Amino acid sequence: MPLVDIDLIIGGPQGGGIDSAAQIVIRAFSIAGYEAFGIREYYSNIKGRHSYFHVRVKETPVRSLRYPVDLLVCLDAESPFVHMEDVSDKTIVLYDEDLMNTKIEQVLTMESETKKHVLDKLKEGGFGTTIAGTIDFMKKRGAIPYPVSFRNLVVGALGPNKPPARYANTLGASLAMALMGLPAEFTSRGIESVFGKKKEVLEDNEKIVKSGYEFVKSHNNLNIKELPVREAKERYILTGNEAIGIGKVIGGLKLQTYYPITPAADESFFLEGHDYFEPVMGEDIDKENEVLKNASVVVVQAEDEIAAIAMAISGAMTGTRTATGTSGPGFSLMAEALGYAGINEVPVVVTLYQRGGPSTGLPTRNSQADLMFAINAGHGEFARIVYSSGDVPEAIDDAVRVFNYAEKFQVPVIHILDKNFANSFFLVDPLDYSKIKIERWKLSENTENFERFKLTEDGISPMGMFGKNIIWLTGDEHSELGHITEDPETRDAMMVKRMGKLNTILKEIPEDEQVELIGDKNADVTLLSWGSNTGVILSVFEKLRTEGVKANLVYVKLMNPFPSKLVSKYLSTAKVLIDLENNYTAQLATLVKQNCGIEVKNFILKYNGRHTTDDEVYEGIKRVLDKKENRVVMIRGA
Amino acid sequence: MPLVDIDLIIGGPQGGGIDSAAQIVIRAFSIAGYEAFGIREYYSNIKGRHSYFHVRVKETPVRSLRYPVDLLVCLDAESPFVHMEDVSDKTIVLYDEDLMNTKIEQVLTMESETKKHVLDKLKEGGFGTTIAGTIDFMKKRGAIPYPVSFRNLVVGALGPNKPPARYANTLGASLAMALMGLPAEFTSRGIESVFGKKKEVLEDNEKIVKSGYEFVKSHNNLNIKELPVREAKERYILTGNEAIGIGKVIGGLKLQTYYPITPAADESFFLEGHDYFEPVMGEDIDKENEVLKNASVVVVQAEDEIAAIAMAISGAMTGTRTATGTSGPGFSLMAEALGYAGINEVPVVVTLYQRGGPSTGLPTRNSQADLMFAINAGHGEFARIVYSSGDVPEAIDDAVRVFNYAEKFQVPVIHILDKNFANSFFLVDPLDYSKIKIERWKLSENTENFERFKLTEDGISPMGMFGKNIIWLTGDEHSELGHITEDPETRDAMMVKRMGKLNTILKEIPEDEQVELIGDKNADVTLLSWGSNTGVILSVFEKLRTEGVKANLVYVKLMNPFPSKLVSKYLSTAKVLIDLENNYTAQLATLVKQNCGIEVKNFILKYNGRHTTDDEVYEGIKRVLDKKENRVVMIRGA
Amino acid sequence: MAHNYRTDLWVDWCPGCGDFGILAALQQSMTEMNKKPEDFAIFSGIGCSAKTPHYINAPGMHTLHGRVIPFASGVKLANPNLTVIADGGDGDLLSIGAGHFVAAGRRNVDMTIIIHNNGVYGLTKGQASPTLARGEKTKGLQRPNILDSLNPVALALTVGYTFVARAFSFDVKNTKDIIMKAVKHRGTSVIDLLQPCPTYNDINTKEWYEQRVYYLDKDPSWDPVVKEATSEASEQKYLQAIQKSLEWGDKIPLGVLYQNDLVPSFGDRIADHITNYFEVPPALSPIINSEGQPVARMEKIFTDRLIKR
Amino acid sequence: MAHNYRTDLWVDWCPGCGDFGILAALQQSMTEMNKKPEDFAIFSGIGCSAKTPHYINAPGMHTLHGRVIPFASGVKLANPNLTVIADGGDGDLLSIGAGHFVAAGRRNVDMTIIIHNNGVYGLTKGQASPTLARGEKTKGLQRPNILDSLNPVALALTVGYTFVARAFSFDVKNTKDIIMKAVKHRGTSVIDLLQPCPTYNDINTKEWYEQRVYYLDKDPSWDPVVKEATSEASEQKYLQAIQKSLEWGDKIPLGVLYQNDLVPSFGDRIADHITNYFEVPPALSPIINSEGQPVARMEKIFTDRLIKR
Ligand SMILES: Cc1ncc(C[n+]2csc(CCOP(=O)(O)OP(=O)(O)O)c2C)c(N)n1
Ligand SMILES: Cc1ncc(C[n+]2csc(CCOP(=O)(O)OP(=O)(O)O)c2C)c(N)n1
Ligand code: SF4
Ligand code: SF4
Ligand SMILES: [Mg+2]
Ligand SMILES: [Mg+2]
Repeated sequence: MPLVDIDLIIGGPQGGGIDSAAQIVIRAFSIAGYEAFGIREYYSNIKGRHSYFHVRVKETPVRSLRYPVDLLVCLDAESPFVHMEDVSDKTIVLYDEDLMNTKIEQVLTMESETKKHVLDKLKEGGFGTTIAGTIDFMKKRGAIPYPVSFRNLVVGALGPNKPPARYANTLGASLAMALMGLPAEFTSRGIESVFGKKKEVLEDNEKIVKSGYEFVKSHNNLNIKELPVREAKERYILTGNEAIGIGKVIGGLKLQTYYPITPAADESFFLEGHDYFEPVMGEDIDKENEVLKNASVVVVQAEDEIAAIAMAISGAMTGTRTATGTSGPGFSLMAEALGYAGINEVPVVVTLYQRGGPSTGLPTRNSQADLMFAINAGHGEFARIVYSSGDVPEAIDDAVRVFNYAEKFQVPVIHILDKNFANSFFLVDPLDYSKIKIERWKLSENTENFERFKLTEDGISPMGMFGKNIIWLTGDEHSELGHITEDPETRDAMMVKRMGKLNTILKEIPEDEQVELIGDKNADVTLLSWGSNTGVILSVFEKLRTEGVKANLVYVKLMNPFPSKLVSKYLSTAKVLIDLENNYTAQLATLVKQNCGIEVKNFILKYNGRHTTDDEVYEGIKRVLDKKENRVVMIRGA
Repeated sequence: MPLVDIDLIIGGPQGGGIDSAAQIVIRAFSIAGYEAFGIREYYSNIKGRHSYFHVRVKETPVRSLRYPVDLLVCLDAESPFVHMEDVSDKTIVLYDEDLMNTKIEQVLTMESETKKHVLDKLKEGGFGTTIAGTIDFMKKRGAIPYPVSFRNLVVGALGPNKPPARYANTLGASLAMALMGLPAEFTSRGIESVFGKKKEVLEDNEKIVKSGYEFVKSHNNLNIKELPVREAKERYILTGNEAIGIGKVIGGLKLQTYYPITPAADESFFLEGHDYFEPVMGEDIDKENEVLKNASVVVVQAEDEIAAIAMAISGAMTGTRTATGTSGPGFSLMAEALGYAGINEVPVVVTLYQRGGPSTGLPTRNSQADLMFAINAGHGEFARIVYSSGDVPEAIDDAVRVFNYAEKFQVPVIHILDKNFANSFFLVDPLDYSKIKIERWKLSENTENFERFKLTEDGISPMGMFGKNIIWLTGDEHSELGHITEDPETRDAMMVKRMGKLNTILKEIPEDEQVELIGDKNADVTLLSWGSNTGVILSVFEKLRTEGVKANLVYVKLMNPFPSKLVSKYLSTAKVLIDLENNYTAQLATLVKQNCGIEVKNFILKYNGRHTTDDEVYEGIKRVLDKKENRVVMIRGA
Repeated sequence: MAHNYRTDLWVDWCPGCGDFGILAALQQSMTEMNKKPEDFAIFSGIGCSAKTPHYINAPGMHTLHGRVIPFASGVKLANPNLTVIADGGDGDLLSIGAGHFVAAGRRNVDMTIIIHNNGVYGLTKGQASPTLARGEKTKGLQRPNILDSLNPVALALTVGYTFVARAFSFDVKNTKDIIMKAVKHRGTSVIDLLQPCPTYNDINTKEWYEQRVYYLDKDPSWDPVVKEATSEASEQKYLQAIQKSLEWGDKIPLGVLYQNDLVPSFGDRIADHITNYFEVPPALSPIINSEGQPVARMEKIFTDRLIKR
Repeated sequence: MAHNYRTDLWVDWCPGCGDFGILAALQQSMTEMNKKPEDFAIFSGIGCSAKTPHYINAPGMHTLHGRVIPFASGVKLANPNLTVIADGGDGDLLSIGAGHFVAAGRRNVDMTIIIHNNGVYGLTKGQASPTLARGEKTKGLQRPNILDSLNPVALALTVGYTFVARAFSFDVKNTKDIIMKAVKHRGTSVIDLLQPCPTYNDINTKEWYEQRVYYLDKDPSWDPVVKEATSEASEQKYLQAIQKSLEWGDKIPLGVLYQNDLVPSFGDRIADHITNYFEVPPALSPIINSEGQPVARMEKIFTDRLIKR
């Protein structure tokens, strides 16, 4: 058992610096040599509604979270109400004692449906409907209340002229860290790492840290032990959005177009902040052309998603690596242009961050419900790749891969991700570039009548480019030259050429890039899953193993063309097969049935928009195995 | 064997009145008591490219076509080249002898790919590359050339001041009808039925008819027998587009929005021409409000398809029956709004006419390749109905049905059709209104806090309307009142409510409206198909029966939610199962596998955009049965 | 007491947001209009501003990003008896929705469009909206805005809106009056509603506007109303308004910039052909008779498709 | 012999179609520009006019209905060395594509947009396009057009196009000259190209135009060019052009209506920040070193995400 395995939630109002608080925690622990992982949950709102960060700290790599948490930091009046079920025995509940008597009705930011559900639970247990009542509720579950007067502490530290609310986040983080036993020095360095070295900020925060740690020292009824400092490495702290951005840049992205949308746009904002850089090149290129050192990424905010994908598509036809990023609503608008990329065999990458649907749905919440749509988006039939990534380290590689696929096979690629992934914080090691390969189309001679759509055995034609070849593209069916034709024989040949590429793709992409079988070959239970749930599932496998249950995971990455044979092979030996996804209809299982003819009979699903946690996956597997339930719906998360 | 069973093709330049020629033929035969059916094929072009009409005339109901044809009427220089393989023993080939020496290179309208293919065939057989060569080619196949000088005949009939080209179509039709043995009187009446009673037009055409008939009389080396006149009924001549328009109006359509697109827009143009009318009402309503007699359909050309569906959706929320019609590219643009209709449970009808894709594809050609897209269009998961119709009589009923479904279940309905259907001409009987029922939502009391999204057992809430109730709609997840909520429990309940309707739908729609099993229960071969191929398949069944092969058809109409049990039941006893569709990937078979777990192993597919004909379906079935081929691609059609 | 058109939801805009003033002005104008709540239909797109309908106790439709105009139009077409108001963000109406904004000028559906002009994309955290000037760097931007700004007033005038006004959200009273006028106008009216976003737009703030705005109708010679149905008359007022619309600097004019009541609304144009469109609009047409059968009859309507014997 | 930019395809427009003149003018202008065919990129949307690129022997992209502007922009962004010309129908650019038409004014990408203004949707058989006046009934319509027309010139001016001209397709020579000027302009230039459609538009015919068109530059006092980079200077020329754009009746002005070379193009704006954008544009940036490895390095670019020990 590891010495340290702490889950904490920091909750507070949107716009109240919850983000920074969590970053402080993660960075501080990283500097102290620990591993950490976190996810941000928030409303579609700019200021005031409840948001929270769920973070876990361990000595060993961590990429999942669990309930109940060990520490609940309540920076607002809503937190105790909405998180009161997230605690249990020994959870420390840090809250603002000045708010003790706040009634639930007074918490205006809370939605009436949530209020009703909380109220019902409080009343059912005979608790009061104030924060005090929730503390009682949590106490009954074994939690240890830890009241603090935020106001007093801030005023004590900074005097009466600084607004306490502005410091709630660093104070909360400091108190949390003190309660976890992290030496104050690391908290300070974490703060510096987040806010930089601006003098006034640093000074104020230093005082806050001090007052937080002193408070905990003087109110240490909890027997806190100082954590050992471990050997630290240089690490990057990256969200999923950022990992994709980085992977794209490394993979050669030169034109990114987007229209703002949550949770995709953070990637483009990140790129806008890092669009001008000096690449490192082989000596010869360096000498040849000094100016090339300053190549950059052009990031363009388009007027809408249709324009964004149109620009990316045509840009790609200049030989530029182009991409666009979006989420469900924007992706829906791209359906028509996707087909254009399909019929014109354009190597364009669309990064699709799934969020809660349908329609505007839950715009800031998680989902994996766009899979069938991604595979079928756009009228008519054309070859496309749909490729999934689940966590940050993998995503950097994959962002390079999808460009390679797009160009090698000359097809649009949809890189499908989800909000949990996008808003997760990971600590990652520096990259090993020797493992990263860039592969492009086979270059071809520029002939007189350049046949951009030459009929070939494997369906792949010479890549023609604007600025280089005389080519024509059209959304109409076309001849090898790219001119419109309605000739039936040519039509049939072109359909075979394009659709035939799906076989070429399955043949040429290495198997382990298509599907991974992770875990015991000879397992008692086999999970089928994709995307951001991998980390959680693998973490639960560790626990199952301690109980003598052997489990494995068929982790699918290539969603289209579907690796039917490989998946069939992996699934065929499953004793108990469970599909786990963040959607209602079990879309991956649908794909498996459609492609492999294998019917998955057990499901663990979640579609309330909140991140999946260890405890509920564990419980889900148990309910399938022990209680023979075949459809478990996970419902955790505030 | 029926006495009369004539297939003919009339080919000529787009804009040259091919349409009228075909209408004349169909109407003339109808007036003479015959049955007829036809399909129009044309390029995406306004004037000049080759178009043709394929028509069949019988004494018994007809809803399919076949090659080789009995009569080929060539109104332009391209026709002999592109249709030279459509003929065989005894086909009469009517052509313009003045063009005899036209070389294939001189036929500018012909696409170079087609030219190449024709040239190859002519050369291979050692034929010349002029029209004369094609005539030889056809003669070798047994065809009977019937040369005519169009110019001489027109000049002879109307004098030198009328442009011969303008009369080519009526002349061609007249000659054709004379050659088929239809008494001239009916040809004249057919012309009058098409062009109306404008004096000058009638007089000119009368002369043309006369000269045509006289020519045939004086060149009757063919031993033509006059056809018997049969008892005629009053019939409507309707295309698929028109049948849908009529069905919608009868079903209560009051607001149709559209953006022009082939082949959908003809429906809206037709409605624009019939938007102001006097409905017949029950006595009581009549008395109550005299003015109601003049209720009409508002047809609105929107700025794009997104606006079209947006207007239709919001219009539906006033309690109006609204619809929009489109084809692939427009439908792709509607994906986002469709999800909005889904989450808001809006009873809107989207009529989707499939055409050749992907992208702009073959804009005026047939396809059935949007099925998977229609089912999965729009991000996220929501309940929708996808319903298919295959021919005109059925379509009128179905257009009413889909409104009923939309309102009863409060879901968007995609009525999926195809170009062959849209551009087929059918003769149909007057309607029997006693068989047509209009069903709407259950009406509800207008209460203080009207819960538009009330959670109910069957998922169906009281219908709230603008102008009547205080309701809120939002694309966000919402409370029963319709306000935004991100409350996880409410989210889960709403997902269950909406998705649960799919079960309600399967339970409540009568089985025979979902799937039809047509033909011998105990068949040797079972076809699985949908849409406009039904007529062809059933016609082939007749032929197979004469050969002792018993066949049946599982004809699927409800595509989503998929009637898995029913289809499984029908398919489970199939001895040899063949899927027949107009697409590349066999989408219906994919659906069957995905939903029923039944793998179809034999396919007869067509994706060259041309209409499916008896001969190739027959051949396809034979190849599967006798040669054990499992993927037959049909390639007929110029 | 008169209906105050408030719902009991917490209004989740940032403190100091200009949207509060617009909401108040809307609610007050609705109260003053003295209609039943059911006579209204309030629409919005997606964005901070788009939450407006939920805060108004009248039928509301929070639609899709950029699509508020066609959604609003659809309801009006189906039921022209309703009073339709469409609230959109400046990103919503003038970027992703600009095509519909242009098309609406050609239709002249009788409804009111309110542009929540805050210069930014509020709900996606402060990117430049089409009304932000080039070279300006608001808080949320990584660097100065690279796109030129649109002039919503000039655009509306040019594409044919028949009523164009500007208001300032912190002046609730005058804003309310302008809304009332706009709603009263028969045809599409548009209000360029200056709406400070204190969270992301630190350039066009409340104070910034307060120092600049003035009301056109303070000058008695200002007359934005087209008096004759001639192209000369409308062009003269159009040019006057265009010229006024260029005034954006030390002084920013508010009030009605252009008004032409002489252009038939879309409903009127429909009624030219379907003469009883207003008496029996689509939403109120019976489609079913007492026996549950359709009232429309093929034989009466589609006679031209009948082949007589 | 100079490249004549013709392909050997049959041009499938109707006899007498105005598109022939536009094609000829384009081909001639390209020949006169004296570039290599590969230096061009010709774009179109969907419609009759959209077949243009196939008839030009230079790289071409026949895109989607309404999307010609973003497609054209994407190529120019990725490779600013190319000469980009975008042909669109009036339905394409001003109805379904109106949002992009508006946005293009804000970007000022260095390219030329040609509006094939024929008043109808040609390829879908003659429905009214946005430039057809209300009340007019062309051949293809069931009844008079119910929508007001857009003035493409005034619209382009108002949304910020920096070069706005009008030409008449049957005057190939002058049209060619105007195209050359438009292409030379650094920024987005737009030409309202009057293009009779003899098949569906029997109102705005060749003859109808011939009786009305005249060239602005025949009047030596006509000066559409903005001379100073001040808002007064550009506003004055803008107002002059707007006023001219209203002239549509007995007389229809042709030629350059507005030209402002002093507004930086989108490329220039990018280069403000990415200073070597023109020297090493996206399409010409190396992304791979001699060992097949990427040239971009995380440690150099994303330093702010590194947690130092
Ligand atoms: C199709 C689509 N694209 C993008 C988004 C994401 N989105 C939500 S709000 C918004 C912008 C809002 O800006 P604006 O319209 O100016 O409204 P404001 O928030 O400023 O009131 C965007 C782009 C979306 N919901 N749908
Ligand atoms: C998304 C989409 N909607 C509709 C169409 C059908 N369509 C093809 S051409 C056309 C109109 C063409 O009119 P215009 O742009 O004026 O070009 P013109 O034919 O007059 O040159 C339309 C609506 C389409 N191809 N794509
Ligand atoms: S972000 Fe701006 S527009 Fe949105 S609520 Fe806050 S202040 Fe208002
Ligand atoms: S329909 Fe009109 S625009 Fe199209 S090719 Fe014919 S004449 Fe030209
Ligand atoms: Mg805004
Ligand atoms: Mg046009």
